[in-house]
Amino acid sequence: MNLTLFLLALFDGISYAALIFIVALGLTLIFGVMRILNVAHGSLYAIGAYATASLTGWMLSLGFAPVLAFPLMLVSAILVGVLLGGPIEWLLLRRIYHKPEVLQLLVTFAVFMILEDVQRLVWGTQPYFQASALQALGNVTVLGVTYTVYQLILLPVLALVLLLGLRVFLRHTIIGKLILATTEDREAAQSIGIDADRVFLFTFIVGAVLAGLGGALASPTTSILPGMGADMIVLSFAVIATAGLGQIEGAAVAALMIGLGRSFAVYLWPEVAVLVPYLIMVLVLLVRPEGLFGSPVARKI
Amino acid sequence: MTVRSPDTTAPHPVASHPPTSRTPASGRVPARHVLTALGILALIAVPFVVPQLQLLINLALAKGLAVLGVTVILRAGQVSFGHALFFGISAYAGAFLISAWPGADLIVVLIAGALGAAVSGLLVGLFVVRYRGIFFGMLNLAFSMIFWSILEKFYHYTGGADGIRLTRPTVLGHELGRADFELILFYLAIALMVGLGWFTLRWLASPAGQLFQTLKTNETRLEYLGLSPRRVLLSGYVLSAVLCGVGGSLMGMTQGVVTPEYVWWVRSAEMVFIAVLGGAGSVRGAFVGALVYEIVRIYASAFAADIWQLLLGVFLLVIILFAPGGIMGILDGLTGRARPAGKVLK
Amino acid sequence: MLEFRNVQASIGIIQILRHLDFRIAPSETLALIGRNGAGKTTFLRSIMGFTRVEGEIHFGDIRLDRLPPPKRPGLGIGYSPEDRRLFSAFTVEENILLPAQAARLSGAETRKRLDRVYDILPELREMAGRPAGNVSGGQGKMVALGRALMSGTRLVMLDEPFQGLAPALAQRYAAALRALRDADRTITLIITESNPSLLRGFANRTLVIERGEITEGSLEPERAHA
Amino acid sequence: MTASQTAAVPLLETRNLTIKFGGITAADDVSMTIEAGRNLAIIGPNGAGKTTFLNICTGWIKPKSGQVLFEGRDITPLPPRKIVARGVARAFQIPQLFTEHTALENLLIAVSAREGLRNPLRPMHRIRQRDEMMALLEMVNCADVADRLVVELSEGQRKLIDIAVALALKPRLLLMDEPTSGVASSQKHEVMEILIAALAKARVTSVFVEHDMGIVSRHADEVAVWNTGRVQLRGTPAQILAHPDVIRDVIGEEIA
Amino acid sequence: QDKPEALQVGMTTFLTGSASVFGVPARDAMDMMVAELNEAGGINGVPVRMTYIDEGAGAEALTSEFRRVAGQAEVMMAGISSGNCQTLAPLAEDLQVPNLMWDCGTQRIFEEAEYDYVFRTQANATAEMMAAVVYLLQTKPDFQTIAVVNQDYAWGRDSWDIFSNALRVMKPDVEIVGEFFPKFGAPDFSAEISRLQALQPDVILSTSWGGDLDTFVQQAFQRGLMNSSTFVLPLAESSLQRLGSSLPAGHIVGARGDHYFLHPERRDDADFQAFVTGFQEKTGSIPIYSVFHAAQALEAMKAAYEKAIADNGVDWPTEDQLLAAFEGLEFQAFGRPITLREDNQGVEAQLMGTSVQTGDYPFATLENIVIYDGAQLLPPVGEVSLEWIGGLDASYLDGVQSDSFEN
Ligand SMILES: Nc1ncnc2c1ncn2[C@@H]1O[C@H](COP(=O)(O)OP(=O)(O)OP(=O)(O)O)[C@@H](O)[C@H]1O
Ligand SMILES: Nc1ncnc2c1ncn2[C@@H]1O[C@H](COP(=O)(O)OP(=O)(O)OP(=O)(O)O)[C@@H](O)[C@H]1O
Ligand SMILES: [Mg+2]
Ligand SMILES: [Mg+2]
Repeated sequence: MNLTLFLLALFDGISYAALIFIVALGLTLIFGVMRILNVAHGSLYAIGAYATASLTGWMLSLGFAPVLAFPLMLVSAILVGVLLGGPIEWLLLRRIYHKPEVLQLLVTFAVFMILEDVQRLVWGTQPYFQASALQALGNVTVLGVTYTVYQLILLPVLALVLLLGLRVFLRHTIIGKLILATTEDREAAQSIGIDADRVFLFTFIVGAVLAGLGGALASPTTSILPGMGADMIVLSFAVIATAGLGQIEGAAVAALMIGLGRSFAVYLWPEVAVLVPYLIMVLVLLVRPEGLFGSPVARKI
Repeated sequence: MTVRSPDTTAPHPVASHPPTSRTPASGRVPARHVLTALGILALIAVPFVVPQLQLLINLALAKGLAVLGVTVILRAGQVSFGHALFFGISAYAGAFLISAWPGADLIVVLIAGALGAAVSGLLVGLFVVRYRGIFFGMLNLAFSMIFWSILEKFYHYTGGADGIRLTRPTVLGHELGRADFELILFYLAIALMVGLGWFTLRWLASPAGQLFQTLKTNETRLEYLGLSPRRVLLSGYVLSAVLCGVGGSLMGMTQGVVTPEYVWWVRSAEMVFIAVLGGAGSVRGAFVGALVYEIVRIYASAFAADIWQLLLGVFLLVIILFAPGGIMGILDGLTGRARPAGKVLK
Repeated sequence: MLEFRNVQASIGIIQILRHLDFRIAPSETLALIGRNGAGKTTFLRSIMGFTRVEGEIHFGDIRLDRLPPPKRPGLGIGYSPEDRRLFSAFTVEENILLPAQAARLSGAETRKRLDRVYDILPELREMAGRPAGNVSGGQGKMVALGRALMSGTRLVMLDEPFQGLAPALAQRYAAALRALRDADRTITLIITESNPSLLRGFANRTLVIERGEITEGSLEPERAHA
Repeated sequence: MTASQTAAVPLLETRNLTIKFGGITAADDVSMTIEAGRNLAIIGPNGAGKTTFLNICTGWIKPKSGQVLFEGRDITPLPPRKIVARGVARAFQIPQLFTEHTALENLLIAVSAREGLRNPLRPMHRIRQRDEMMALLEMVNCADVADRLVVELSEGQRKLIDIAVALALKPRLLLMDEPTSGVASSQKHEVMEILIAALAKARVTSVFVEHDMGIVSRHADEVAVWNTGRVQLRGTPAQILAHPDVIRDVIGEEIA
Repeated sequence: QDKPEALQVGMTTFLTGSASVFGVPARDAMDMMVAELNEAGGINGVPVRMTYIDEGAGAEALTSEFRRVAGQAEVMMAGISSGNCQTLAPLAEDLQVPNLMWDCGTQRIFEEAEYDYVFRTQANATAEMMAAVVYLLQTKPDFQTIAVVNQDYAWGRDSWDIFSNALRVMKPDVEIVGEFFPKFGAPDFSAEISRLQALQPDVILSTSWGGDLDTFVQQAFQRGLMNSSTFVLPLAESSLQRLGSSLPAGHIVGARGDHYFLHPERRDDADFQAFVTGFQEKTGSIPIYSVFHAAQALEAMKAAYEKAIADNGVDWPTEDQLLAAFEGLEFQAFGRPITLREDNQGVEAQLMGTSVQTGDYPFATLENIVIYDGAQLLPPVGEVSLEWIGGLDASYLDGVQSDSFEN
């Protein structure tokens, strides 16, 4: 593999990693704070994509400029977070926080099943494709290979912004601290005056917005069709487990490893490209049982 | 320094569903035993009374065995998203055996499958018992997905997504037609359900099984009782793999074909789903859950094909929110064997 | 200040508190004593809202039992749980500051309260920067106590605060709490303790709890037993 | 093993144990011997390293340097379970119990672990040792809650059951971390009385960390004082509890 | 035999999952056609009643549902997925219920076993790939290098096996420069596309379908890959409308049969036009090959019943009479007529074309259409596809009968 190919693989890996990172970010946030592995995250991702494609298509049909697709992505993400994420937490999850974790997980699994069918009822089975946002930004040619600006530059930059933003928010703002405290011990948090219900609702909505945003950002690069959420959810699970629980930086590194691993596999050994996320996960956990950035738990005896 | 396993950090461990079978040794036969016996009798009568349900129930029982495997793991407070792995390994072991040796005996196929599951359970287990919680679940998922990819990739050997056909095995040397063979499989499934279910119940109540269940609440103490939590988990893990494996073998022979779909993660999730539906941690619940699930699913997909998933999801939500003890919880409530409410906490 | 009107609490079908009917005046210091499992912790948890109760709990003119649990510390209630419940992701000082941050206190007020905590519990100052997850059992008790003092401006509830503390330290803290009460006559203290000797000359009222029922008592119950 | 040999080799010996956590020295050159058949109390200010000492002796934490010998054999590198298997049991400062099992089941599980009961078809509830375990519960005043789930018990009850679990292992050396803290004062003397008597009868050596000087003076044969990771003093209860440093740092003027 | 009240037919099709892009239109078409048929009096006065079974509901649900429905139905139609056909074909044989494999492609079924009750009313993977190879070699004989990007499951692998083996014997000098099997449902082909841009193959083959194909083509188009390489997309007929302007002119498109909403031989026929318009009105989309396959299955069934009735002079045939009628049956839906060979395999013509953006439609249509006669694209009865292909050589190309159309 020469330097050119190496760089090409690097670019591909980064842009792919950026997208899975954004999706995994919401998942790891929810998991980190609420200890719930939200299987419905995949559906929220898919619905974010569908909503963006529909809204953009509608906007274009009204004759607006394609760049307006970008604000619409944000709008879709927020709609997903508020209209779906909010009620899921508020009506369902809130009732089972005191129950075993596996029940919480299954509630999200049930929501996943429901939303899969809802998507099909609303958007049908035909794939959607709405790439005007991506076309609006044009292409760049690097080393004789053409890339879309959207994938090569916009996605990685956005991922970085989200990473830093969320990090600063959680570590350096008071709300962030209160969220972290609630994460560790819901009842103790309440006993010092933290409204854990609000924290959870807020977190879940933010996580859902991130899922929707992931879908919105993915929408111009992919066909949107039934089942797209299921694939994404498994991938993001792999990312957050590799990363270590609730680890935001870890998720970034894990997403990069998986993204790069995949793109290098395409160059070097295409047969294993599919296996890459799982192999990376097994290898990482073999060496670091708490995940890349996970830390051993505090003493208790 | 030694590190504590992540799962035991929940600040207030909360009791969930039946931790032990704390049946008081009273003289009269508990309603639960009577109901179980009636249920088994009803199943035995199925081929004569409602033959059209025979296949469905046969498949459900096969799946119920796999769910039983997942249930065992749940008792240790762990959730596996990859137990379909053993389901598939065993089914494929049977398929390879039959294609290498056409006309192999049913019992041989079953034993080969269980052995395959046991060996792979031991190997995978040696690795995954180091982890708890989501890591445990995800690593199981990873192994099942790796196996899934292998099945899809090496399609010259595995038939890829189309899978492998299992020609009908002989039964004690006899070649049978479909109807006879299916009847035998059906009763075999019932026998296995009764036998393995009984064994699992006894195992769970025995010291070994009780030790296994302590993993859910306190591994530190387990270590300070002089035992290795990993080894304790491994014992139950292998048992659960074998149970899944027997289910997989049965399923393969009943369907006549094995496909990579057998190990797909959604199938693993479905097993967990059924385990909770039946009553998380309940041995009988595994089978009751599987029967109810299959029936609901068949009828939902037959009469509301567009929204069967939606219906199933709603069904699950209703169970979790309103009957968290699962179907067994409801049944126990009806037969007055409700747990003291003190055990449902805070 | 704090008034219980026919309060009952049960967990599941087991009744744990029965017919609690009494008032605590401001500035009172109440000692709650009783055998293991008598219901002391449950009593405090019911004030915090972690145990569901029937009946009425009044705090000043507020119906406490109707208030969601996280709103209660905002009324000036501080609670130090028996099992510490520290936030291990934070340092000792951050743990102590969290109640102030949750209540969105001003910087000056936070500073003032923090100083008060350090005055009462000077050992905490040395541990301020250490991760709260690693402190020893007794140190953890101190942090929990400090954290309770942060939000407890009107009612401080301490569940076995001296458990696991070296006696020398326990005495010092008892004295400091006594001084705090003497300095601020609006504050109410409720302390559960299985070692009543520490509370002598401190509590001006003692309640004995037995199988969930409360009777007025004196601080020498175990003499009768011995 | 002859009597003279038993006397020659201390049951537990530590040599120059050292460990630091970040900047905190939790064990600083700790060398201790514990003779068989005695009850040693460990006292000291909070954070002095008492629990850490027990953690090292049972293999939970590995010292940075130094050795732990049990019956003359080096057990430093062993994990807790191997040490336990050699006859050391521990009760914890924060009770370590199987919270979704009943109190009695906790003991039955412990005894199953000790006896290595492996028959998968014999229910635990029917094992021979059931009565023996009920007696243990009786001893720690918890017979009335034998059939309650541990998660439903109060902190004090858990402490007592934790001790009973350690006893169920029939150890030769019993380490207890603040056995009476959280136990109501009306009960603790009684419980300790019975406990110490039972230990003596079964010839169990015990080491217990304690903050209650009443208990120490009554039940310890010897007292060791910990301070900032070091063994500051060692002697009989009478000597130690009267020592001015101890009064200042540990006991407090008021009680003394 | 007495006429039944209704002719019960069970059909398995994907109603959920990603393959529902084929399954749902096929069901919609079937409903439409059956309604028309029943309005016109059904089959000899007997109306047809359809029951659909979701192939996406998983193997257990599928087999038990199949059995339940087969218990009441006269004829079954299963299915779309090759894996499901592998399961259901032997089951139908055991249950002794006539089963029409209406859409699945695997060539293995009839090559590995003999069936009395199972018929395939369309071609199989071998015929489809052979047509693509032949068209490629005829329209672009000089290419030197090829790469493949197929979905990573049996269809993607099997089709590449057939294609590459055929290429090897007919044009041995071609170099295979890249073989990519991204996972089924992959959302992003950026890495593959970068790699392809670096490799610059003359031809890129992809037998993907549905969203995978759409994504791949869209991304390749956006990044200019379609300017430098010729794409061979044997299933792209089903994606034409969705791809819109992203499928530029000059790429090879196939249709798994002679299925095309502007079929050059059929587009002027009234029935064809009525069907296409009707379907478009009902669903808003042009009919795709799975729709045509459904039509073929229905026509085959109808033809068999009518033949059996006529041959035996009865009101309604017995099962044996019906099975006999299927032997060598000839029928026609909205393509060329199809015949069933003695191994029950359908012989179906194959249509290939080159994409062109004419402006008549907001998406690519086909030009340089060639329709290949089906018989020569299949191995002779009793032969296994890959072995048969191994024995071919370049002269095979000249023997394949075809008709060319400009558009
Ligand atoms: N979650 C629970 N479920 C059921 N019963 C409980 C629960 N928590 C406490 N109890 C019971 O309530 C009673 C009172 O418990 P509580 O913790 O209030 O006692 P306490 O007086 O604080 O005891 P201690 O001095 O040991 O801390 C006990 O008998 C206990 O078993
Ligand atoms: N795992 C650890 N990580 C970091 N620091 C630790 C750890 N364990 C103990 N320490 C520190 O070492 C010191 C000794 O702790 P230890 O628990 O042994 O004290 P102790 O004497 O038992 O105190 P107490 O009487 O309060 O229980 C404390 O300052 C504690 O914070
Ligand atoms: Mg208490
Ligand atoms: Mg300690």
